[in-house]
Amino acid sequence: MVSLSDYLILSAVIFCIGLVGIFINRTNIITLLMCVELILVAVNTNFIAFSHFLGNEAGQIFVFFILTVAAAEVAIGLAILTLLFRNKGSINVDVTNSLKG
Amino acid sequence: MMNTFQFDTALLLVALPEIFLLSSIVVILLVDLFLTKGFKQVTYYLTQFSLFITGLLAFNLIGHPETVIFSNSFVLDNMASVFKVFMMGATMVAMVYSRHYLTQHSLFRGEYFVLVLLSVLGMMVMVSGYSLLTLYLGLEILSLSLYTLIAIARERSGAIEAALKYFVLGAIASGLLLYGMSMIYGISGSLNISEISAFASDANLGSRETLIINFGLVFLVIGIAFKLGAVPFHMWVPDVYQGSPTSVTMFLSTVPKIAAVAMLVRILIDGLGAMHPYWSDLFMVLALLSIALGSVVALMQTNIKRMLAYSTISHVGFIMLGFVTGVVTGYGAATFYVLVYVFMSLAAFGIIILLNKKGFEADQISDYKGLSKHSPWFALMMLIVILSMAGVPPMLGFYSKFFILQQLVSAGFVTIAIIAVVFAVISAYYYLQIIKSMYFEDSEKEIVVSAPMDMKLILSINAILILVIGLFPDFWMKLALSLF
Amino acid sequence: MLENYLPIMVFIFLGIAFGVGPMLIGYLLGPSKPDEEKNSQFECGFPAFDDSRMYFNIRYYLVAILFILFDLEVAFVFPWAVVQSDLGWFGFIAMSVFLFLLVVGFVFEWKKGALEWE
Amino acid sequence: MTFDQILFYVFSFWFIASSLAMIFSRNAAKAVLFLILSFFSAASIWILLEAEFLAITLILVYVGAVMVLFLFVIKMLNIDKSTLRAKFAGYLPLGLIVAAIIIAEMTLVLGGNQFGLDVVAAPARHAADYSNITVLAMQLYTTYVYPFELAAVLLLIAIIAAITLVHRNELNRKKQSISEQVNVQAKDRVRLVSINSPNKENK
Repeated sequence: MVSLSDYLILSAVIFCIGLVGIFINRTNIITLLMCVELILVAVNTNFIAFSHFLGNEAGQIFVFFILTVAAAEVAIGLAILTLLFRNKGSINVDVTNSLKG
Repeated sequence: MMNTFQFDTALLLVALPEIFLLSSIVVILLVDLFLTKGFKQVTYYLTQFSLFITGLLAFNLIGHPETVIFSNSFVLDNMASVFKVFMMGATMVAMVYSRHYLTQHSLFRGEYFVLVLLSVLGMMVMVSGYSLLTLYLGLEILSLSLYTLIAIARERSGAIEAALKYFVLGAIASGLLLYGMSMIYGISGSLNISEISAFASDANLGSRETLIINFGLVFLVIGIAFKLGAVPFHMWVPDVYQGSPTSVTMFLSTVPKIAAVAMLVRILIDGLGAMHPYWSDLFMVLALLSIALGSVVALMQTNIKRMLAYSTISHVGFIMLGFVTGVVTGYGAATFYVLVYVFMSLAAFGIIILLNKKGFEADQISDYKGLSKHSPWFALMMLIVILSMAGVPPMLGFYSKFFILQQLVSAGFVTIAIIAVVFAVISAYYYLQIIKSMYFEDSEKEIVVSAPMDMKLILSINAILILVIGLFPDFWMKLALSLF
Repeated sequence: MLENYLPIMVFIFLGIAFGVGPMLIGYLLGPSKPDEEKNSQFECGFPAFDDSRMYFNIRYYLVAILFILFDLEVAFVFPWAVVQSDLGWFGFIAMSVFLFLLVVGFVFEWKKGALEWE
Repeated sequence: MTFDQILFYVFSFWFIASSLAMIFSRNAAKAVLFLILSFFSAASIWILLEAEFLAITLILVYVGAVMVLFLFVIKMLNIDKSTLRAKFAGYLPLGLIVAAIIIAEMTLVLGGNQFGLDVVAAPARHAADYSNITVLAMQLYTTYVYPFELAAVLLLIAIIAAITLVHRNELNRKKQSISEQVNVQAKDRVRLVSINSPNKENK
């Protein structure tokens, strides 16, 4: 049988892949958003695994809401991205710099 | 399948402020759609009216016995009611100031007010959230409205960039927060704050459970620190503050801080209060870093919005120090601090907005040169606000810092208190810079205050109250203490 | 429980076989004698004018976003439809409030002209 | 190895492999396709965990709509070709080292000692007539009615935001006004003018 820890380690690995993706794709906002999606899928897998092994549906309900929120969030994020493109003609922004002092 | 679900409609009265606010949002949204060009001000007055009524309804619920409804996902206690009343008041003041800014920069749109109301609704949900799910949903309602509010100035690429930065870092923070929540859920088996609290404060908690809770706590604390803007998760704060339209900066630097503190209290104190020894160390490091970096980097700023951003970071550090103490009076001091901070910050941004004209943002410190000659009254108001932010004695800002330090010392964190004082003194220097340019430097250009009467009046009251309440801080301190 | 997914697995394998099989047969059995002229692109005798990937107009984006939001709405209605007879009036009212809020959103987008097709 | 385990490892392999391919992909459009593969593997894992409704929602909403929106934006903004990976290589080693350390630590915390089968026993599989969607729905509209309504508020915000940000109220846009077309009458369109032709006399 597959143990709970197998699922949790799988989602931890995916979570870290998402974080690394954010780290190395700092200037490419589209990929950055996809990495955030990856993190959320990892979190969701966590919740579902716990929910399954605890025999309690609260986790699955939470996942349903996370899916909703994340989809709405992406819609707004991409809308902001298109605005940026309209204004600047490119979407090349480093979102993590704070070097301006 | 048997439906054993029971729902008592009478208990809905407890959520009356939220229900009223949501209904008025719907009405305002629809009314604004059918208003013709000349009557757009109606939206503004309706917004103020519904905020006022919501505030009254929330005020009415102060002293109501603690009630939990919606299957343990909504709590009404004194903290929730008092925070809601303060949030309504602060939003009303912020809207008075915003109107001037929006008309000056042709950003006056009905959606602006609707989105502000929606974000206020999200904050109310957070303040009353009693399960991880509702806290998360409230946070997202708040964040999505704020992203949109920043980007509403869609011709300014600075604002769009700020919105995008806020969005991406906010989304990452939510991801981290959720990972922490999933761990807490996984080990305690519940999303509910009271059940998590019962689980965590169980005396027979095994080492396995403690390990997993601590593991989740790290992510929760990082997520909360991100949202509060504490160092080293502060990188969004200066850019967002600078890039956003000033009226949005004012709003997002004030009212959401109350909600963030409420969320912190719900998760880390109501829920995981038993784990205080584990998270307070993390908090202490974050708080000291915030105070240090906020105070030092602010010295180098020439843009006043950016300077206020760093000053916010150091204020956040002080607020977090209040939670490090681990005693109820310390939490009370932190709550008092956040309310005072909101009050001061509103006034500071109010004065920036007051000087705004079409095509003039008044966001450089050099724009304040010679303010005392052109408008002595508002220079005096600014002086009060600045002195209060620096923590000079008779002002409100002094007492908020003083209470935090007092609690720290009595809880035995003397070294921490001394470090905080040192940086507070350093930070006084950059506040003095503004005073110097207002009073002792001359400007080449005339500063004209063109704001409407209501804004001037509210702003003056706001600033004078900082001085007056500072003379009698005990009542407010007692109020803050009574919330825990 | 996983036994219940047997038909789906059979279906997947059949689908793959249908898709890959003919291509494989064509590749293995068909004669293949490529030369330069056969491999060159043609568009009425000219080389291609531009990239075959077209760029969409930004205007359609709003429609795509609104589609997602109403897609999510439907995701909430599905489970309700399964159990609505068990839920009784309470479920009905809960769903009415939910739909009412989205109808308000719909009125908003209609009146704003976001559904206008030029 | 049981059949469950084989499935778990197969899907996990695809999940991890496609996620890695996504973050290292230099082409945004390909990254989206890899992410779709990740979502499919995730959905398969969720089905192993008996969360069928969520698995299908993930496919329908995410693969069916959200990923399409991503592709849409990539096509619209012309960014699938402009690779922005100038600093890519510089960050990579540091990122990988940090990630390896974090994964190792997380594996220690989440490993068999805390969540192994002997600590958390695997629950019995549900019977064939178990309906995941019914179980969730019975809770979603009763116990979780408050979050459910909040979700409606969230969708409302998203609608308002999308229109506020993207929609342009161009005054001079050419649009069809059907009522105007229907109400039109001959006298609005045709004007009969008598013209004295100067050429008449020369005929």
